[in-house]
Amino acid sequence: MSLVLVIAIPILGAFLLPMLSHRSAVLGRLFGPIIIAVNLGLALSIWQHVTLNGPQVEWIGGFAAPLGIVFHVDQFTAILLLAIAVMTILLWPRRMEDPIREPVLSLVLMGAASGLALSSDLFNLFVFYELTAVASYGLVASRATGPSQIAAIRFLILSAAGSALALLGIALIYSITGSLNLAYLAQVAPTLLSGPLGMSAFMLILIGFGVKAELFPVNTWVPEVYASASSRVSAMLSGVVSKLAMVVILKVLITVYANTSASLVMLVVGLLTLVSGELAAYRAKDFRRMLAFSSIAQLGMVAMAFSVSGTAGLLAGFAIMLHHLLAKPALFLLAERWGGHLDRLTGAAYSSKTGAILFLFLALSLIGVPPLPGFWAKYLLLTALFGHDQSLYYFAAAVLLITTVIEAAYLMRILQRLYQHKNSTLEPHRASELVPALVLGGTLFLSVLVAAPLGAALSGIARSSADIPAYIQRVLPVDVPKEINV
Amino acid sequence: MSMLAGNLDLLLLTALLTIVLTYAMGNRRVNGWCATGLYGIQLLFLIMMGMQYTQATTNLQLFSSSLTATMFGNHLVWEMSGLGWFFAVITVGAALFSSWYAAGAWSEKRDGMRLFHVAMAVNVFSMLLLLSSGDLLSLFIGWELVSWASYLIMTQRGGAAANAAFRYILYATAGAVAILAAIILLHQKAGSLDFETVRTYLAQAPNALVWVIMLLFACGFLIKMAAVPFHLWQAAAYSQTPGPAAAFLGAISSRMGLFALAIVLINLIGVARLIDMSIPYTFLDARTLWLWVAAITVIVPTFIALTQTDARMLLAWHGIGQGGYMLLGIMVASPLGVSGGLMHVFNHASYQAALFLAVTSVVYRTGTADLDRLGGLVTRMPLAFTTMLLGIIGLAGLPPMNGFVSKWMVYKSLLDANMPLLFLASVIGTLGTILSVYKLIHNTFLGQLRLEYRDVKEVPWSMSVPMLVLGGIAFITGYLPGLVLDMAAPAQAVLGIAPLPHHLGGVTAATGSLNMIWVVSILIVSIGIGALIFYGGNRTSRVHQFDNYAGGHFLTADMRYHYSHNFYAGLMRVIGPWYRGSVQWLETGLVSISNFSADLANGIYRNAYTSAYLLFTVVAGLTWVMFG
Amino acid sequence: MKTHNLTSFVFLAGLVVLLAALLVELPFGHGPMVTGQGILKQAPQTTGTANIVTSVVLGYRGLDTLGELTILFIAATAVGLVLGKQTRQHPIRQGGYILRIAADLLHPFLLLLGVYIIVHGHLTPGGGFQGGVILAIAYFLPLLAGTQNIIQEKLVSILEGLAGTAFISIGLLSMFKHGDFLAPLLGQGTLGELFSGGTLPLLYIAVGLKVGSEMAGLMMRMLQEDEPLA
Amino acid sequence: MNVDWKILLVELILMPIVAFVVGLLLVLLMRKVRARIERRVGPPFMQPLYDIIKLYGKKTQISHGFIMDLGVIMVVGGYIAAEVFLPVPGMDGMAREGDLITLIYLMMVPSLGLALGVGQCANPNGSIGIARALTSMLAYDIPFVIVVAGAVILYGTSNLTEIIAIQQAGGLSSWGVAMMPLLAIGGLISSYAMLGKEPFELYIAPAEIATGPMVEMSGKYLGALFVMQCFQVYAVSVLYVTLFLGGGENWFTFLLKIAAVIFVSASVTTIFPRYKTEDAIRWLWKWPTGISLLGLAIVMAK
Amino acid sequence: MMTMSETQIMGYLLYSGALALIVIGLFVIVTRHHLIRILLGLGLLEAGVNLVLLAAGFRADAQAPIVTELNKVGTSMVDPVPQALILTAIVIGVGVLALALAICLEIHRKYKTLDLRVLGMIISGHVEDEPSTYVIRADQVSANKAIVPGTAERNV
Repeated sequence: MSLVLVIAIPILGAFLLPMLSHRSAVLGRLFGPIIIAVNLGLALSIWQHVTLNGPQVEWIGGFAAPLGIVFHVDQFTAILLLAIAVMTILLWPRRMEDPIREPVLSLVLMGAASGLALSSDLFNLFVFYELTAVASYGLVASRATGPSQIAAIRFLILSAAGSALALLGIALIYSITGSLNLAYLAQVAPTLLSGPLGMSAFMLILIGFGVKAELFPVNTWVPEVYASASSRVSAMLSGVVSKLAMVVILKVLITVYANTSASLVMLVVGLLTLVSGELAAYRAKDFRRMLAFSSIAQLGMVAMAFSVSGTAGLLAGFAIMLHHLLAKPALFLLAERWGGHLDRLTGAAYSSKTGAILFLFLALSLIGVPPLPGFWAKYLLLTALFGHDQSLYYFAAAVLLITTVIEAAYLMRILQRLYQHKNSTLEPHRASELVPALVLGGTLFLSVLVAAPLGAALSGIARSSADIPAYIQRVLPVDVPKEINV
Repeated sequence: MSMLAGNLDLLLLTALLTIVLTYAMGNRRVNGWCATGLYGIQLLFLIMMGMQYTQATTNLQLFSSSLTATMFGNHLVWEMSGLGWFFAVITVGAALFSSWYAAGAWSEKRDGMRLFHVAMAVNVFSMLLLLSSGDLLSLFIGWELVSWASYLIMTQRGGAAANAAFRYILYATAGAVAILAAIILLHQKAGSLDFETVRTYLAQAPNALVWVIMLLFACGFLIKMAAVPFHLWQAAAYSQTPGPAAAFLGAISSRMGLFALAIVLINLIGVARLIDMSIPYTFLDARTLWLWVAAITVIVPTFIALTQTDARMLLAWHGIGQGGYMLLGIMVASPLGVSGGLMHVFNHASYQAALFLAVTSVVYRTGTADLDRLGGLVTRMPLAFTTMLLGIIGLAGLPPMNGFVSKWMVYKSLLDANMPLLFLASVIGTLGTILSVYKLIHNTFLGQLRLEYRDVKEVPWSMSVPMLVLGGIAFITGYLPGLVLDMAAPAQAVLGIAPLPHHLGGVTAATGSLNMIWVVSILIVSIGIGALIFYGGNRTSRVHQFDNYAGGHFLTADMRYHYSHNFYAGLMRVIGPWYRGSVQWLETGLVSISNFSADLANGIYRNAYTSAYLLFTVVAGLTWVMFG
Repeated sequence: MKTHNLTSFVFLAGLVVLLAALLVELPFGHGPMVTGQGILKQAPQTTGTANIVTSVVLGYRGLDTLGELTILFIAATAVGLVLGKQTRQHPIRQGGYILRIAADLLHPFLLLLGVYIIVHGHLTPGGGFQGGVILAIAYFLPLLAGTQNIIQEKLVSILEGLAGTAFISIGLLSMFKHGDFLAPLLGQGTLGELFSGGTLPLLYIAVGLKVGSEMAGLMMRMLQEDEPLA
Repeated sequence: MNVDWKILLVELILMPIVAFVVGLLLVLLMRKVRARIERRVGPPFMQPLYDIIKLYGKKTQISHGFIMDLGVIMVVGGYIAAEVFLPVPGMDGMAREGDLITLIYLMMVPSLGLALGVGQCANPNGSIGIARALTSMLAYDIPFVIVVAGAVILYGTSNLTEIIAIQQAGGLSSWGVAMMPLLAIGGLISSYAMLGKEPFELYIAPAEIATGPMVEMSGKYLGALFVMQCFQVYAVSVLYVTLFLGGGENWFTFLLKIAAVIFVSASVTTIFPRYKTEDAIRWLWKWPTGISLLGLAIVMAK
Repeated sequence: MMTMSETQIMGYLLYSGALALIVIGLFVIVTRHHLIRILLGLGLLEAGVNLVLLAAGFRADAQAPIVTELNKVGTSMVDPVPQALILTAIVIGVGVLALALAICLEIHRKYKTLDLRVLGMIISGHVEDEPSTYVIRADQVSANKAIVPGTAERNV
């Protein structure tokens, strides 16, 4: 079972789909879901394989690392693959303006996202990142309204400039070390990359990939895009793509830049992101913008979590990621009918009861009310931050707690409006939005019931992911000489 | 029977079942009766537990439930101690009477009864969960559940109630995060969150750390108790809910804060430690700090209540003030004081619920609780009047009601501990209470009967019986305070305080004792004698309620001469200026700061030159990593 | 706006200093080429292409190539999606006589050149990308010159689909035969000859067709806009 | 509790009667003193009793409803109850079962009763009077409570019999007035206010009855209030004697002491004008409170 | 073959060129308002970065990585990897640029302007959004004047 299939099959599908739908529209309509189903099956088998016999490594084309491109999959990556496939099928557009091109973009997005999760080669990551980026520009612009296209172009400019800088960082790393393989870089990092040169390379990469990871201050595209793009696209971007950009940063961070100054950078960036996101959401006048800002804040929390070295940080980060991965897309799906100014929401609860109750549940979980999963995520993050015996980390924890109050403020204000008085102008949610949202919310709810084993499993996953020496051993079985003299 | 006795699982399951059933029954009338019955069953289970204390040799017996979990290395257990049991009895009792009252005529032609009963059941369940928490993490979980459950019950009427509840939930969240911070700090330092470990750790922890943890915990719990300076939210939130719910909330809800605070301050940190944690540059120590917080919480809300013109608001404010007495008694930490504080929880629950129900009855008939628009109802609603009379005597802490006993114990413990100023503060609170409760009953039931209420009738029995029973409880426990003191004994043992020597009639102490059996009997007899003397005189002739003169001038019924508005004008002229020093500025300041910074953040995100950020960040970041 | 420009200037100046400080640090000309040396040692034996860059592009980093092909593909798709259906065919302005004739004359030569560059991609500089672009131009030039439009949208879409499919299916084929995606197949032959390098030339042909069709499609869709940009 | 039931019963019956009789005498004394200062003859010996009997015997007794009756019943009954908690020479009564604090709170029951009764008869002047009365209760109780706290802390007990015992054991030097003179002064002043003597008489306002609490009180209602006055004068003076003047060794000294207390208060208050309620509050919260706090500080320092 | 000093000089040339491209590109991106110009700036930026990447693979006295009769296997060649990377990077740039231009076309059809400030005002809600109702006069766009919502008048 090769890992590449997870990427190759969606792309192949994307290539074939236009021809097929020229043949017969029905086949074309069915083709996308079939491909996703196949991918889902692949992801499942990979996951099972990994859980049974540990993390796996694959050399693309059989070229031994560090010469070729290497894929590496551990349990967390496998879960990401599953999540990508599931989200794609859940957010698969029912009725679309263009029955050929949108599915193509979605398929490519799925493949590229899987590539981001799997690859452990710096430039290959960059390629898949760009692939994700282009696909998402297309999806954002696919909604033929003016604002969505303006948002798309602003997003494109920011993101393209950012990825150019990231490429600059990669170029720096390559010219210092002469390799792109993360495992190899991890080996040589202490000697070669710990200096200002290496650190500035990290900075450039962080900023470049931070654009899609919604890190402050290069995340100004977020509210515009999520407010103007179709809510499925927003859900996909905030739910999956941002996480994967964060995963890329995480890979670079924990393998190559496992030093204090880098994690300090992460902490500060995450803190700024969190605060700016929550505050902006507190004054947002528009439901979708509010959701966008809150997702910014969540990613800030993830960054803060990853700034804590070791298993604790990873565990917290994974927990927040997965929670947000489930919660935010559901909220965006609800936002399909609830967009626009907040005042439109007054009394919406009486027009769609289920939506309101789902919103309540998700909001409580986001605020972190025990025993909902969101609470455990925040709990883990706080534990990680408090565990780090430094004043700045204590400060970060304090800020996180304070922003929780702000979060409660704006989410509860929405709830107040929802239940205010009975005459509402909004039309109720359609099943096509409500069902996936309910699936996500239901998953979240079930995770409450199995919280204890879930937590244990997650900490095991984090422990395995945090074990870098083992990772290096897997990727580079033969120890490559650090310097090849010419 | 034996397997039933003291089975916590059974209790919790019944509480859960109550939620389910009340939801299933929806808006039917029977819903209320069913809920009442279920509360009765829960009370029965609790009483069975109580039986075990009478048989058990030790008062420290725990009723453990099979509900446990292990999250990220800390083991959550739920087990009910004597303290939790004492509060649980009060909780379920309050719920019983509230839903009994609500089940009757009150719920006719009133929608949203499902929401009402479900909210009540959720509250009871979460409170029971909190009260049976066996470690700090389960305590926090229960705590949050209680907060959100109270939000549910507060917000159900919508409109102003929803706004008040919104304010409450913000306060509650702030408190919750403080508690969470403290808990996680403890978890990091002590390694575990079960009470024993934490206690042993805190015993040898440095003072500064204990201060931080204590302050964080106290902020959270005091917010729930609405202690000064966190008192702004409570009155509105409680008084806006439907009457019976207000009775329930006012009776027990904010006592959860007291419960948790007692566990943390007395049980985990310990009074001895509090006393030797002195505040630098002052001659105060931690315990004195909390005592004074309690004393101020007695005075300030009471005198705010004095100025209220809405009966429910007035009662709610008094509820806050009475919480101060409980905290005072518990922080004195002498056997007498702690028993007094705990007993006051019970007593307050009894008469406060009775008062709220009486006011609700008035609202049910007249449609208003505005103290400026009522009056003279005593002849129309004698039972409600009786309830309110019993209630206010208890609230004011005068004999023969139970409020007097617990307050007496608090005063006495303060005097025994040589704290005359705190004693003075608490008595000032009582005096203020007397003034304002007289205003309450005078403006509602005495004086001129307004014409539009001429043919108001007494509330139906289904409503008047529960409130009368509550008043009766308030009287009986005043007559035989030993009953409550027996219940409080296990709780006191859990807090590690020596048992208080008491008997059915009260306490016997070297420095002055109280025997309510005698006091009340004497009072009754002498009032009887007073009656004899009175009726021994020449027979009286009743004049009609509308047949009134003032200064020899006949007052027609349609004109307004009931002296109700601004009742204590003279007093207000003196102390009015002191009301300015409220802590409103704290809240408004915080809100405006967050608004300002939020606008700032929005401005950042609305900037047209987004790519400039990229440049700035790159330069700043490179500078940092290269030169920083 | 003035202030904005001013601050930008200041920061840019800072950036200049910082980047200069970084770049002079770099080991120019004698950096550790860990991967490069390894590949230079292995490539002739493993892939059998004389142009080692080709073996990197299609072998060692074949996945990147697949990625970029896909980027081109979805860029074209997205362009179609954005510009939508409403772009109508408008009469192309007729170019001058010489121009048209020249375009028609150049067309076959360009095709030939493109094909040559593509098929020799594993021996000489150049390859699928470069050749593909030339192919695209071969079709685009007449369009610019204003002779009749000889690019059929249908053909383009089918061609791009087929080419991409071919690339991936070669990869999959090698996976099923050899176990690894995009592993070299069909023995390498002798170094430096036309029929050498295993599957790489085939891959390059696929790449060439793909790039050509994508570029042609892109330009065509762009051209269908009539209004000049303000 | 091993008490001799007969003796206890006798005491319980006797103490209120004694209180009533002595109270009558004290009221008489007050009126006499006042009359003498005002160069009048003053009432005859039995006058207070006659007043009460006359009022009870009046023909027209206007009642505004049951609560009004209940109010005056509470007024009288509350004081009867209070009396048995005040130890007098030879008779401890209930003093062991309820201490000083209990007594003070028992003495608040009658004021509540009065308030209820007056409130029931819907006369705005009455209500205003009650507002005045409660306000000034707040005013004078604060210094009084300080005094009580000081006394309890000084004697280390709140049991009245023991307080008396302690003082009598130590002789003159250990009397409250010697041990805590400032508190004694504070207590004296607040006891005037408690009795509604000048300058704190506004809330009873006997001079212009039509605007006070008693506006609707005619006949036996007013009589009950007279009875209350007797009890009140007795209770306050005995309490003062108990706290500061060593209680009564025997009936002679006991009566002497309480007479002295009343004499002093009567003679001093006569020369004062009347305060408005606000001024009364301000004054009471300034001087007696300050003095008592000072005394309290001294007591605490000991 | 090339001496060390020449290598130095060449390196400085390469890097200064790359630096210039990067900075100019960023300058255009940051300070210009016209979308097309910004895209051009983007191109410059990418070119500069590619140059840095290219320079990374350079070796003094080495051949192009092509095996011919002249230079057999084993003779020192320059690093082939960066060249492959640059190839990829360029193609990616092309794709992004194409998509960007398409979006620009669409925006221009809707709003008759490509001025980022106006578009920014439209999207951030300062001007309520109704497509194809904004006429921005050419002089306003060309001259770097801020465009306040009022001047974006409707044409009916």
